[in-house]
Amino acid sequence: VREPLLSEKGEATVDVGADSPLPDDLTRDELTLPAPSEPEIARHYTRLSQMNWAIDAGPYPLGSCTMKYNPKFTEDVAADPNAAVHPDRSERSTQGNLELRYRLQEFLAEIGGMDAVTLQPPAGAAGELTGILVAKAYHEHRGDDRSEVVIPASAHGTNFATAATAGYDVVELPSGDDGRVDVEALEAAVGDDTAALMLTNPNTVGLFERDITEIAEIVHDAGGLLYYDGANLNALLGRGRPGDMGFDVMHYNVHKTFATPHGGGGPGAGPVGVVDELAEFLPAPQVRENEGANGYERFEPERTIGKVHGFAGNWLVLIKAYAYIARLGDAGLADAAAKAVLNANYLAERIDLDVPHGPFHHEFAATAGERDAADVAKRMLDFGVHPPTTKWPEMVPEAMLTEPTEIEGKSSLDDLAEAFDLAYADTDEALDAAPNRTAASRIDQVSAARNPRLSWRALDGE
Amino acid sequence: VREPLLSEKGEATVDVGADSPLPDDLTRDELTLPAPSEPEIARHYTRLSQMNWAIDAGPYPLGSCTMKYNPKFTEDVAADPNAAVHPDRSERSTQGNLELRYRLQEFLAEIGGMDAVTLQPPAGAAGELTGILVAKAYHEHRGDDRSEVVIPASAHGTNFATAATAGYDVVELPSGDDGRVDVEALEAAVGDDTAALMLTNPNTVGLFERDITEIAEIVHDAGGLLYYDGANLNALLGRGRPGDMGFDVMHYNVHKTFATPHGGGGPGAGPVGVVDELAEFLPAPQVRENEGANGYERFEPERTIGKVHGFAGNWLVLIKAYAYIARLGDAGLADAAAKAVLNANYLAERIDLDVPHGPFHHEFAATAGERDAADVAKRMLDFGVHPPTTKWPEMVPEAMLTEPTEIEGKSSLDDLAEAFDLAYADTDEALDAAPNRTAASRIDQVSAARNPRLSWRALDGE
Amino acid sequence: MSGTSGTPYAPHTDAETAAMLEAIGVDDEEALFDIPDDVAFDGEFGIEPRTEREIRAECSRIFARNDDLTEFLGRGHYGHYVPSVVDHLSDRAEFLTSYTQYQPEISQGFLQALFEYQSMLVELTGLPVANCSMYDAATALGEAATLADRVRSTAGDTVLVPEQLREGKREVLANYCDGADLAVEPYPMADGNADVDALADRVGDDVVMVYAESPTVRGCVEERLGAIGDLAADGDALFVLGSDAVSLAVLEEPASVGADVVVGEASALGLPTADGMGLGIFACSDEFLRQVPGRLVGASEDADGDRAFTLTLQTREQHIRKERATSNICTNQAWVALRAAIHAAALGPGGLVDLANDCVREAAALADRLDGLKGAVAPVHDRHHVREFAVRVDQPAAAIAADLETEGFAVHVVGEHLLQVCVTDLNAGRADDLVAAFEEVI
Amino acid sequence: MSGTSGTPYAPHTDAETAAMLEAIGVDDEEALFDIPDDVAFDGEFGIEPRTEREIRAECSRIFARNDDLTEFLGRGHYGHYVPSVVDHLSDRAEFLTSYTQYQPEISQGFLQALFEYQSMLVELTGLPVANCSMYDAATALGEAATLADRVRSTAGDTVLVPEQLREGKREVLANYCDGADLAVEPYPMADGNADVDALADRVGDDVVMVYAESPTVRGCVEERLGAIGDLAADGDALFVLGSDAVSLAVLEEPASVGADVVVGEASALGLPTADGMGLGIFACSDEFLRQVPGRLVGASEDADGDRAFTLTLQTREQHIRKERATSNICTNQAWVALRAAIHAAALGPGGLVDLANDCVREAAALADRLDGLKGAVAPVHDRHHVREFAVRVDQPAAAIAADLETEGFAVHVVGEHLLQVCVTDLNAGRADDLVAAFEEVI
Repeated sequence: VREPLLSEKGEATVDVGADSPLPDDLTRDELTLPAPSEPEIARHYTRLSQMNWAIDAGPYPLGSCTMKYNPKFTEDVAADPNAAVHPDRSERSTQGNLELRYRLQEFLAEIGGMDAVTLQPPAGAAGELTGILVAKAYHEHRGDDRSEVVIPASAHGTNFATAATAGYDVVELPSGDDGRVDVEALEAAVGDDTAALMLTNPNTVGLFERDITEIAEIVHDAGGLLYYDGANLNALLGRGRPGDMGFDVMHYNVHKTFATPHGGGGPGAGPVGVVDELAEFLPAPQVRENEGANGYERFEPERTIGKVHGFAGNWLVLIKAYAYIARLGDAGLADAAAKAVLNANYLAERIDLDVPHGPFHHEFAATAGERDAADVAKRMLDFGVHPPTTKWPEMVPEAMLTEPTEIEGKSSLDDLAEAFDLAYADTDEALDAAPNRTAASRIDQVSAARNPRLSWRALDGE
Repeated sequence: VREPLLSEKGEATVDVGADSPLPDDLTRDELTLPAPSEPEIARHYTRLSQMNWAIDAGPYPLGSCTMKYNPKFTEDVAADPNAAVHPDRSERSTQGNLELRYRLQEFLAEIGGMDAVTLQPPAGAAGELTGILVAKAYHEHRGDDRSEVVIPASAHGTNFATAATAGYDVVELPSGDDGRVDVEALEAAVGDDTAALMLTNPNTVGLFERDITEIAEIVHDAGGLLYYDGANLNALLGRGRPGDMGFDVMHYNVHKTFATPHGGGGPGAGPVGVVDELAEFLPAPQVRENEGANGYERFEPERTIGKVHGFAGNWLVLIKAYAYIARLGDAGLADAAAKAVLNANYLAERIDLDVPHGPFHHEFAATAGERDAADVAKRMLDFGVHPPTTKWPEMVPEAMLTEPTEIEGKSSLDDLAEAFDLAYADTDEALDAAPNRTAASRIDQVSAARNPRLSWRALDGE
Repeated sequence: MSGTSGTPYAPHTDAETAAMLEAIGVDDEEALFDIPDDVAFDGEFGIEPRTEREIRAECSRIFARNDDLTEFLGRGHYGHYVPSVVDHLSDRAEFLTSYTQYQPEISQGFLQALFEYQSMLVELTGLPVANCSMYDAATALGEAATLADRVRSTAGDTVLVPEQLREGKREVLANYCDGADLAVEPYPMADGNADVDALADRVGDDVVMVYAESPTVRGCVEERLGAIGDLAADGDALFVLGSDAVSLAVLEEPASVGADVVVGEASALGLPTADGMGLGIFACSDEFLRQVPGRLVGASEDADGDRAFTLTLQTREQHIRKERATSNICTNQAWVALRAAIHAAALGPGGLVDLANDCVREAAALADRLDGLKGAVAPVHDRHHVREFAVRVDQPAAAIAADLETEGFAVHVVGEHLLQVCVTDLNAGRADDLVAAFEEVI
Repeated sequence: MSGTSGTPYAPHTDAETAAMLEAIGVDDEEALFDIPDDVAFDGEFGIEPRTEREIRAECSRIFARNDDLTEFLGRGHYGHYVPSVVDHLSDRAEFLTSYTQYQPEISQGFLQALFEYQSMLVELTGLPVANCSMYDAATALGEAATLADRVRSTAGDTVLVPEQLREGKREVLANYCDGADLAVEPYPMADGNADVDALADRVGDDVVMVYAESPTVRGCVEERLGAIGDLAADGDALFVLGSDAVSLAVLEEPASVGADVVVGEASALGLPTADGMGLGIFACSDEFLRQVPGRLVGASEDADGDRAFTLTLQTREQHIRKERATSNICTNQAWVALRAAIHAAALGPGGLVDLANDCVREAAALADRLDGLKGAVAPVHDRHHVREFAVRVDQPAAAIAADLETEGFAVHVVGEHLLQVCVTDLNAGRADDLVAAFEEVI
């Protein structure tokens, strides 16, 4: 079932200098690349696709990844040729794109309880960076020199990396025994140096931070800002808004909450919402309605941090997010959250593994106990499902962080539970040998890293 | 890997009378159908698709079926919303569709050496029926009462069935020892009752009917017409035209020669070309250029046989055929034929099986000799290819009628040859047990026919 | 892309071509052709090759020459909204670029999809057998007549059809009847429905088949299908009922009115307006199982005892039975059937019934509004209508239609003072504008 | 379709929901939420749900409010014809709806496709390491600066960039540099190229990175890349070169001029014009392998000894290394990279080189014609250009651009009397019309 590399199907080398209108000293000598015919290309990528899991193939219960179904019609909306304009076009000539951007800003502000939204960040992590840079600009504008960002230990790795990228020192906050923020520890950690606390709510084991009001007070009293990581927003839709909980800045993960396709790694989009006080620092340009002949105009927030993407973000993704939100409306969004929480709770109920922390919402961290969570996951592959996220967050030993999302039905969850239980109860030998019903058997990750071969040129002679 | 039936995923029953604006006595009581959600639908059909061979999966060397690559861009051309008009629109308001139809008529007439072409028949067999009805009308118009159609034994089954559908008696012509038409036998068979001879050229084992000029004379001298079955036209493109060989009427299989997708059984399109003398009998409406304000108009041939399709044929398919022909042009069409013939000859050279008849063109009938051709074919499935057409035509014992088409490259043909040889040389046990690497193992066709279960309702209680 | 000036869809490099020629033992491809000089073609077609981008641009320009009209057209070819999921799934290459399922072991996906399509038609018709597609309603009707000829061959040679019948459909039927030596004869209608009394007088020994439609070509629900079925049964004639996949969701179940065969359009599901491209329904009672034209998918088991699907009863078909086949059909509309099934699945029974009921409501509402205009009477027939209805106008119908076209609307002209208007979910939003335009031009 | 008024994308029937609630042991879904009352939301967003058809129509209307202009726009975002095969294959659900390849055993397809993408970038840059995507050229440049900071941290804090640089790109770079405490400083240019002498004077101990572009933002081929590379090397600064995937097919190979890192846009392949959406290139020398930001796919073996692919060197990444990661990037542009790879495969090296050469020829030809107009000088810089070039106009540039827009064309305004025009295979067919329009409005 191995599919040859494109290069193995036949390369061609072109003499570049020969036909070029450029002088020889400004051109390369030759270029070697595969030269397949269209039928070969079609077969190559069709076969590759057949060796790949996807949400359209079955459940994808990766905790904290919110892999839900991507409605097909959103692809058609995004493929509208009229939407395919260059970002340097005049306002006057691109009123359509500006209108859709404005509408999406408004949707997101409403859903998050925020006052202003930028659509520019091209992914969640880019949104985090944008949000933290906005917070930094806010403090700097106030002449307030702060050097630290406080982050719970259970937070996404991106939070830590983002804070560092923005130039902050990271203060890691250990989890409380109940899996939530330890308010006393937080009080101890927060102070004059605190630029922000970054928080996911529900957190990465699905628990709502019940003390959020107190947490917000602690941070705000210290002069810090409260950052909301939108990764788990799907659990809250219609039932809670970060803005109402005291968060000052947040990002939205549109491929999670708003069902845009993840594309095997991206593109995503990471819009950022802020409260009024921070709006003047948002990236430029923003879009607003105006009174003139054009209905919509771009503007530069007064103290903008400048741009966080070369142009205007991942436009095609934003269109799909708009279409999804419009499709569901208030009732649909609230129902999505309800069903996501229902599904997580039902699945947790059905499996034999323990779930140490609760009550959880859209996801839960089961523990594989004495078994190796990664091995259990590999064995689950043999039962025809995608396993959950493993060994994270660390507060749960041998964690299997599971988020079925709202799109699975009861029978699908029952099948998933069966795969969990079969793998969990299987022999050590079976776990070691897993997977063995997949396109590839267990892949050696260690040697891949020890002897990196990152291109077909690196494989030459093998 | 079995995918449940849609009905097994959950049906719903709707009380129809309740909400209908129609009176009760004009409505059904209830309707029961599956009621899946969109994610379930997406997964169902995605999984089903993954259990299906296709030209984009690999070689499909079904002799006489000409399964070639379907260029992706033709789908985009056919999806143009401006082309989606109702067939009852006025001429004036559908000049675009009429223009494309006219252009395609012209292309096809040129390629076949014909004088007039109708695009109306929705498939090859419908084209055959149209052609034979045109021939019948021609004879009837001349007051010439003819009752027989002569067909070589090796011809496609559709030829026989078509002649019968048109009300003709079939005279079957045995093949000559060399696999071609036996001219003496033909002379004996043809006479005053002969309405037409239906011929494929090259024939179904890929042999060109060298005596075509003599054959045409015999038929014409007897007052009959010569019908060309276009199934094998791919072998002749740019090198021979039915019209130049004396054929009076022909059909084109656009999913064969012009690479429109076969769609797992259809839709196809079976345009029919005729010489001048027969043009007045073609189905209505035809399209022609005119001198007036509209560039194109519909017209009714003077002695039209009427319609052979409720409207105007399989429009979306015709668009794709136009796009394909335009993409290739003269040189590309001729090259397609050349590479198709090259591939067939190379593959025949590479395999261990005998090929009794030659020189062949785009396809050849290998013989499995002492082996059962159908079993060899099943075993080939295990080697990751689609096998050829088996046990047909009958003039070759245990025939494996093979047509790789031009789209396979040398390495693909080498792989195909290897699958042939491995299967052919395998043990009886292996052949009996084949296939065993496929989604389903050998399927019991006899019990399927003996105990027909043709709907999920028929499976209830199983 | 191939470096040669040949087809871009052959992968041969020059070196590979040379190696292959050498293996065969010839100097060039020309040597492989065995075509006598006197019939060889050495001319040119005169077709210039273009790039795919050029062809897309060219065809886009050509199709843009179609006027942008809002169509209120039907009469057998219907536009309903087709959900995106239908395109995305049916366009999967494993479906679109596959062949007929002669090797069922690697064709289970399409076979199951077709089995499910058949099953849906069984539910909609109440008949136990549905094939997995004919070309369209007209050819399916023709095939029904040849079936009638085969199973009632001793009875006679007359096929009775409604007086009001789409002309194209009648012609197609006549072409099939031509070969079977059947005569097509219209029976009278009364106010848009069959004149059952007249039909009763006509049905006799020479009649092998009675055809009725509901909805009729003018959109009328046929109100006495049971009576027609009884007449046919009493006369030992086949009762063939024409309908479409959407209407069948709410109208009387064909099995319950005695239909022996159901034909019609399933393309009302799954296919957008496509210049007449269709999908023919063919369903029948068990009695005619071995006389069905076209392909049938059946359930079976594989060697492991698992459920599996396969084309079945192939001995009916042309590739085996040749001139004694039940039909000459080979390539059918399988992919369109797949699309119809996906569309039906996306609607579910509730959505499908709602769609059909809306077709009834919208037609009634629009007829009522047009009826309010001076110089127009609608509906012409005092019947229930599905989607469409006839409108009698004082002015010449052709002139009104031409004027409406200028206003951006297309309607049917079906008589000197008779128009026909079809309303579905696709154009219902423009019904106000159509009424306004009517008012303008009438 | 779900019968409830909830999301259409959850399959739960009411009965199933009830059974699940019972299994959990709660009465309703509400009971599963653990949100304190004082922060619970009981308001409304005010978003009315619509059907997919309504949304398609709504968005179609909205997008139709964009004027139909022929764009002669570039400056980092380029439109080339994308072959149909790119859409059809990349839209396959197994690619589009998959997640990051954390379970490589069931993700071999995408992993191989990304490995092939990396390999193509390796061929184009001559550098041995290419990651499998950044967001765009600007963020890739920012990441290059943070890499420079890490690997040259003792050297200083200055990043030198060309004076002529897209403003947005400079801002993005500045935002990345902000966190790394780096200062961005422009170096002078001479007639559209780097002023190498001035640069030589500036490069010193405080410089950690020298950035140059070829083509520059004004489309000029940078003629002394080797010299710039030498300067950077001599100053122990990282030489970062910006380009794009099409230009790289013909311009000097980055490795040959001493580039340590190549950044830029790969979206010139695979993506149509998309209001700025991009695909960032990031390639570098082996020396910086463990400092690369973003994802890398490597070859390995599976337990059967077969070649297999996997994400590798993940210890660089945020999900493992947290605040010591080489970047905070997580979601990237993998699917766009897939599209770029398919596009490159469809072109082959010959097609890609032809495309790049055409970009040079068309730009020269169009500049020449505009130069012939009274009141216009083009190209402003006496350099070779790829796709685009600056035009000096006597009249105010903004007024001319506005007039051109009225004529149906969009061009860049880059100075008071400076326009910029970009010509590719997509708009080259309209070059005559653009020249005519220029003549009209100039």
